[in-house]
Amino acid sequence: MLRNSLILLVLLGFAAAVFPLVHSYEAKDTLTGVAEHYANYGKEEVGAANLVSAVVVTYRGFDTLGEVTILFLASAVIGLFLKVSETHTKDSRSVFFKSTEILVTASRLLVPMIMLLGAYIFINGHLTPGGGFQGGAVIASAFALLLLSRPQKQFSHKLISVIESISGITFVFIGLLGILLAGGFLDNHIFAMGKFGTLLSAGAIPIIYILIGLKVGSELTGIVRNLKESQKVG
Amino acid sequence: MQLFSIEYISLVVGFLILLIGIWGILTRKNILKMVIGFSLFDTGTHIIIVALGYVRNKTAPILDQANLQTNTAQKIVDPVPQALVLTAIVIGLGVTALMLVYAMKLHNEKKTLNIEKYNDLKW
Amino acid sequence: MILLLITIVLGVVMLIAALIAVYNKDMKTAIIAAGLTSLFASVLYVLLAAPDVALTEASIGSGLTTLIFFYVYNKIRRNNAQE
Amino acid sequence: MVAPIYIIATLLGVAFALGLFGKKMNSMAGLLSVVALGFASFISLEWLAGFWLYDRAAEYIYTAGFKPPFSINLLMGKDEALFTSLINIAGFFGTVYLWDKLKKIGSNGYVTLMGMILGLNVIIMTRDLFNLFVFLEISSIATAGLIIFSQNLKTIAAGFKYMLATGIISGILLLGIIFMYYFTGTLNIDDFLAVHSLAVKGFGVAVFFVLISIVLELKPFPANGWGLDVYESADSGIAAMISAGTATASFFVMYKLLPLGTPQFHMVLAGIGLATFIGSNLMGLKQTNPNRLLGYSSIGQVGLLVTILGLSEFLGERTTFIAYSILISHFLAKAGLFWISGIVKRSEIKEWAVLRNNRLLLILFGVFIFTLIGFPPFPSFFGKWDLVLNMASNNQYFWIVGILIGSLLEGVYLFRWLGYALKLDNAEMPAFEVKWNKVLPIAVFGAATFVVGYFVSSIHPYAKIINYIPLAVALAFVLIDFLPVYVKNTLAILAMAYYYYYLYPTLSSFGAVFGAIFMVGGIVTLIAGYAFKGQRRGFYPFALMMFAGLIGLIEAKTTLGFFYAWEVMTVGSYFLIIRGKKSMPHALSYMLFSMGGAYLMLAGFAIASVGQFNLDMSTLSHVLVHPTWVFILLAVGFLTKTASLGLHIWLPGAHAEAETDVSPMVSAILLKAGVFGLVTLFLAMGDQLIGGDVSVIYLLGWLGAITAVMGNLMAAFQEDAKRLLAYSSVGVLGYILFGLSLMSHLGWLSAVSISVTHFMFKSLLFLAIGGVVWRVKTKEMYRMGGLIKRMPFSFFSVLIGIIVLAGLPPLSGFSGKWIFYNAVMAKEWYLQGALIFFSGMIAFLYTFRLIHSVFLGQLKDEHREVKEAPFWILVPQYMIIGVLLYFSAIPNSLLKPIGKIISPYFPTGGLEWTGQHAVSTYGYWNGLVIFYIVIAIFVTVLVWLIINNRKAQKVKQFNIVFAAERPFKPETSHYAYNFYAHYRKAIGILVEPKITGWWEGVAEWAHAMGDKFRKIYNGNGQSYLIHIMAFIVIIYLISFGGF
Amino acid sequence: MGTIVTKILYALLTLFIVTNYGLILSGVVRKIGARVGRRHGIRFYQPYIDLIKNYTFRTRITHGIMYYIGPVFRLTGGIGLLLFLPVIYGSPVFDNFSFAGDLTFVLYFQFFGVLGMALGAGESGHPYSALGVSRGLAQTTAMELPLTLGVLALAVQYHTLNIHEIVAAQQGSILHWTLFTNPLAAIAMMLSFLAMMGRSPFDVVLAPQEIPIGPPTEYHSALLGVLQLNRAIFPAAKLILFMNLLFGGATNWGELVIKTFFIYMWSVFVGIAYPRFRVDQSVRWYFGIPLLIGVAAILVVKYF
Repeated sequence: MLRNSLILLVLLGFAAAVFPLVHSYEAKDTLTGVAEHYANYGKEEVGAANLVSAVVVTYRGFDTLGEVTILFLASAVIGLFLKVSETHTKDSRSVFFKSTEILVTASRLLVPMIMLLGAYIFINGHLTPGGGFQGGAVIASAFALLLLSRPQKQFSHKLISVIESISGITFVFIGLLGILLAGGFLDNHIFAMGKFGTLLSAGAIPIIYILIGLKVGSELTGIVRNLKESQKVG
Repeated sequence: MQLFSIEYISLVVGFLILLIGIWGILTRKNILKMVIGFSLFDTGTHIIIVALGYVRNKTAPILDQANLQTNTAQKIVDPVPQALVLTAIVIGLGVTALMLVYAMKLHNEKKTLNIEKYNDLKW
Repeated sequence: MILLLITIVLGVVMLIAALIAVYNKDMKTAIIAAGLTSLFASVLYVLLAAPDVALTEASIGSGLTTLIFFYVYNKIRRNNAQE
Repeated sequence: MVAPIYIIATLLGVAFALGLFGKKMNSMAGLLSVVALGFASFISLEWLAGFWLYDRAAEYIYTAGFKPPFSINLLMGKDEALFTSLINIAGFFGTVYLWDKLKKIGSNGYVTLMGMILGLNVIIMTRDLFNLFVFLEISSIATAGLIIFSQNLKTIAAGFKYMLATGIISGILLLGIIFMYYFTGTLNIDDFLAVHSLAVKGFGVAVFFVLISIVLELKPFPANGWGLDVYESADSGIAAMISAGTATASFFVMYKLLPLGTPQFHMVLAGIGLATFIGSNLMGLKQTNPNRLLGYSSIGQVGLLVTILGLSEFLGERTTFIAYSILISHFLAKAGLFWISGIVKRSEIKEWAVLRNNRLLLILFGVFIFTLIGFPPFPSFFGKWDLVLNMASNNQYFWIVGILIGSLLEGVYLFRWLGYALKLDNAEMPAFEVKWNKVLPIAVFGAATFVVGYFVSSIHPYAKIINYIPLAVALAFVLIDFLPVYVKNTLAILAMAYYYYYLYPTLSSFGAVFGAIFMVGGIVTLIAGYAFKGQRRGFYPFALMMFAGLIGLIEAKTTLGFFYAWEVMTVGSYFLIIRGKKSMPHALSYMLFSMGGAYLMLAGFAIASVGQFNLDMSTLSHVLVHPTWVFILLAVGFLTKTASLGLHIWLPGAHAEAETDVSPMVSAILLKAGVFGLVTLFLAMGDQLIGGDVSVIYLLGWLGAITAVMGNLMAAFQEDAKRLLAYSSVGVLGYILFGLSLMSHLGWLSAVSISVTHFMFKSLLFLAIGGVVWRVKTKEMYRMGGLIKRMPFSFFSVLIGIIVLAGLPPLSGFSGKWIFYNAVMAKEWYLQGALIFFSGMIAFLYTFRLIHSVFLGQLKDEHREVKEAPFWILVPQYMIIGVLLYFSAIPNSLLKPIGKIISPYFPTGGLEWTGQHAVSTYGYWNGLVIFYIVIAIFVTVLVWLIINNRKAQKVKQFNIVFAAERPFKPETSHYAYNFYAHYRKAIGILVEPKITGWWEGVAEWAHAMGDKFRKIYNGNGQSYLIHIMAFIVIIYLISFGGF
Repeated sequence: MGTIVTKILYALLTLFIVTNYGLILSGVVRKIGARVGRRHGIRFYQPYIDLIKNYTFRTRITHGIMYYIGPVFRLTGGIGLLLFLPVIYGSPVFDNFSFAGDLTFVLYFQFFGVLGMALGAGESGHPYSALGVSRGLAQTTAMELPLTLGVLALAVQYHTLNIHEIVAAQQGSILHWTLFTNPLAAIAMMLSFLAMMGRSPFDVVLAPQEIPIGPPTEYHSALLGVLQLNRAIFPAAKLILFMNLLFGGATNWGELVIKTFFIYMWSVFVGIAYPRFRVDQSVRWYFGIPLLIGVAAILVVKYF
């Protein structure tokens, strides 16, 4: 009990530390600084309708590169952690429960729909809200549903890692192209800027987002698959 | 400083969830509960980030309508925190997934989820 | 004004869900409560004019995180049962 | 110049490509990643060369084609180039080291490693705060991955704690970043530096959160349990990467963000750093697991670096020099030590004796230990020197004391570990198998310490003028260590002789006298080296290193040169002493006392340098601030070397346990280094007063007198012959100290002449007794006896030695006593004079005991066939005897030149010489006439006795009047054990080892404190998190609570 | 060259006189001791007879070189001490070789003989001789402290270490003797004189009952003869030294005989009155009163 009250004390101290931050906060009425520049010149400089995607992919493209590396590292470490067996062992019963009839038929209908939605999200990343990450996550959830409904179905680990690597390498390659052809690493002017608002606009952003979508999708599926088939490592 | 505005409430709620998350981490002995505490801590931070980016009665930073495309600085919310929070959420996922796998492996070793049992490395 | 009301309600519900997630003995309800908090958070983001973030939070924050939680929880339960 | 962005592009590209490699192509993947890391190191080294040699301008790299703050930019400046090359080199050699382990793990392992190096590189180069957060996260996830390369309970638990801790820290960092963005509207570090003092209190708190999370990343003292577990459990190769890589990178981040903090926060930072440095070194005392011990030491060193950052406004532009020299030494040494630990794979530091199976690794282990602690010729020596000097110039004495105590504590456990490795027996331990890919990185880093050491000394303003030739010659002897003894011995003697010939004209005043003792003495004692057979590996480099240090003392023009030579001498002598069989504990106490003394001297020189234009030795004569303190510090520093009472406990063991020809070197020559130091100090600073009237030199006089008496008293009660001689050295050194503190012509004449004579008779005695011990294989005097019949030459040299030591008239010992009597009369220090005479009397006790128990009395059965001491040990003895007799017959050949040297400093009260007849103000003395008369009487009486007693019949050993009985066993009738039992009954209480007891008490207390502190780390991951949160709250309250 | 030869002849003359005086003195004192004990006592010339007896022994043994040379050291020490002392004040004839060494030299030269004796005794291999030597050395160190303090006080008082000048300063009336001008120093030195003479309270070194005759246990015949010769000269030399330092030296042999006789009687009287001390008792005793007196002597001289 003493320990909890001590922790409470520490938490109150932390709250007191955070209080001036909260206290001196009031909502701004106009954008200032960097955001103002992005807002006013985003359209000309990057040409993406969805300003957040513009910031994510081009302005702070290096962050996204870092971001993708994090997921890649996370799945690598998880792969490292769980000694995943290549061969499909007979007794890998479903983690949850025997998949029921309803789940199988529903999944047969839903899975393609979800995948279509995911693809739409990351293809139109620069126009509508969403982007590579969200699209990838949706696709991963589609695969998760697939895994739930058909536990004995086996994914080839090879395929997932190949997609992952290829999309990663191409992403870096596009970044390098940025140096050779355009202003700097990860600059999106390497491809035609196209007409603002249309599908093929904003230079490299859609291509990058597609790559990110594929990569994130495969990584998350990889993680889920590793969890499902990981042997009980003594 | 209006107390009752959307962003201030969400900021306060964000901090409260953050504190609850930390409380969960520091007091619960069960490892899974700690990881849950962690995900709450992350969610709280994300709420704060987005709340900070909010500009009163402005629309989302998507320039789909024509009128938004001229002097957009006065019409949209701050896109930068949203970009940052996007990355933060995915980082949160990566870290949480890794922690859960750690938790699973720890459970394999000593068949218990109580953090106090894992004190072989001390002094 | 209506938005203000909704935010307050959302805030309160999220706090309750967070407390359940921390204090509830049964792990399953705790995980679900955590998922709920992030779900309500994504709704809050929509209110705060951040659609991208809402979509991410919904799919990753509540969706995948909860999924992984359940995977691991069940594996641990099965592992426990085997002993 | 390849653009730095390619570092990131190659690392990332290869990381992603590794996914394509299947299970079978592991070695291919390994090769690819090594090539990638090699290319990255090449780029950063190329930039480093560009900056430091051709000093190019720093270069900004823009991403996304937009100017900052609108996009993320990276900087490749002079510092970034250095740090990225350190990281990449660590990565490259780390991968080479972990080659086989990575091959077992497969492509995921390579990916994690590449991810880690990539993360660290970007952390160093990035100028964007959020980008810093992202890549910090990458490196922490990669580290979490690296930890579980070897999957067992410990690594997984450590990994989990690591994840929890870094999770919270990065969460708080994110919070801080986002609020900084909210207040300033930008994320670029350069913009923050420009605007950093915003009126709003909130901004200050946001900056605080960012800075505190970076500090937590550096594992500060109370909140670093999680760091230690990682170091202990992780595979040593990984721990090397973490300790060398992550610590360097996070230090650089701290250095980058330092200007954001308020000056008050800097002081708090310095406080945290010092607490970490002292705390973790204190806890290091109790560690037995090598990796955990290295973890403590690594956290301690990072703490020291944080302190330096905190004190940067005191250190001014020297901060970078100091920080980088200490950082690079830490980087090289810590990586090397972890790698060696990876090869040795022992969980107990006592089992490291197995290291002796591989000579190269043992040498490298020693090199890394000395690099870590900051001995010359390694880089951190200059770093620590500048640090203490600059702090003294801002009279920040509190920090100096803290830093020196911390480094002393670190010295304790590191030298104890080195002692275990060198001396504990490793008979039953199976040897470890060594693969080239593990040894290569260690060897490269070992060589790098020397190269960097030389480079750092070449850019240091005062280090340039130190004469490195003697040290270089000593190190050169390492190369020819495989030659047989007689070749190396001749070479060493020739080198010494040539250097003495080369140096002689330049030596002036006391340098000439002490130069003669050091070099001529060195040559004489080296001659005894011919008696040894085989190669005697490891002796000559360190012997010459000691002599190089001694020569350096004389040649030193600057205080830095003096201190450099002093430390070189300590290193050389440490390795000489530890060669003895049972010498490990004594060598350890010797090194600790020397380090303590050296640090006092360092503080003394630092305070002396305040307000001076240069570091010349002459600055000691006009010290501007606290001259008394400078005097006391330096004096005590020198006294640790002359083993005055209280600081003497290391001497008996060190001299007694050393090898036959090392004992005379260490006892007769090395102690004179302290005397030379005192001479320079007394001449430069003259007398100092404490509190206006108490003269320090008066106190030193009393100390000298008491040491003389106690030293001789303790010598009288020793059973071990060499220990007896060692204590007698303590006595004579006390006598010399008293002579010097008389501060009069005669006082100094007696002190300096006694130091010369002491060198002669002490090396004579040690060589003779060494020869006896060599034959008889025991040092216990009561086990010997009657050896005059078997070893007459040794007997004669010991006889001459004790006559000179006791100061009996015909021989030169008496000259010192006579001059001394006059000096005491002149100075009117009668009571101390009487004490010194009493010590002279006690000299008779132990000299007789020595010669009686060893040579006279009954010859033991097992020694009936023992041969005379080896020829080459007798040769130097009889050379010395020749010189002694010459000086006894013609005393003014020694005393007049010394008198001439002293007279410029003490003109009045000298001796008038007419031929060999010396007249002083009080008495007169004619050495030559006395010598002739005594010899004449002796001869006449001898002749008269021979005439009367010509048919004397030699009787056998047991033919003695023993109550009409015939003693059968020599043991019963050899009266030697506890020879002065009755004397001990009378004044034995004076000689109880109270001082040793006190020092052991101090050591015990320190260990108990260490033990109490380390109980904080109770192994519970949750409590570590509570420590972190509590740490944040406390530091917040200190920084903002207005304490 | 001539002066050297004459100096040596004069020295030999002094040596002859003092040796005979020493022998007769020890004989007479033993006779007085006996007569006090109401015994007839030995003939006063008994020491001559012992000397001749030892030299005419037929069986001669030696235990080794050092054993052989030990007595030579001993006698050299005795003779040397005597020859470096100015025996008769003022007469060029009898101040022997005192021009070579001053008071410090004399103090230190005492030990030359002691060391020689110790080495010789050690070589003999007899445990009792070694025991005797250890007792002797321990006791002398204790005795030496008050002596040194006394001599220091004396030297400071007269501002010289030259024995001639000390004696010169004490000429004139009895009141000029150091005994009266510096009583504390004199007492301290006289107390340590007891142990120097090795008479009763401090004679554990030679302790006839316990160990035959201490260090020289194994010696006999010519070697013992040399030691006996020294036992005559060495005490006489010390008597002369104390006479010069404390009792105003002697201008002629008659005065010398009387003064030395009474100094010697001082140690005899104390010897008879007190039982024998063990070594640690004597060491502890010397660190008590005599040491304090010595320190007092120093302080007195230093500050007044």
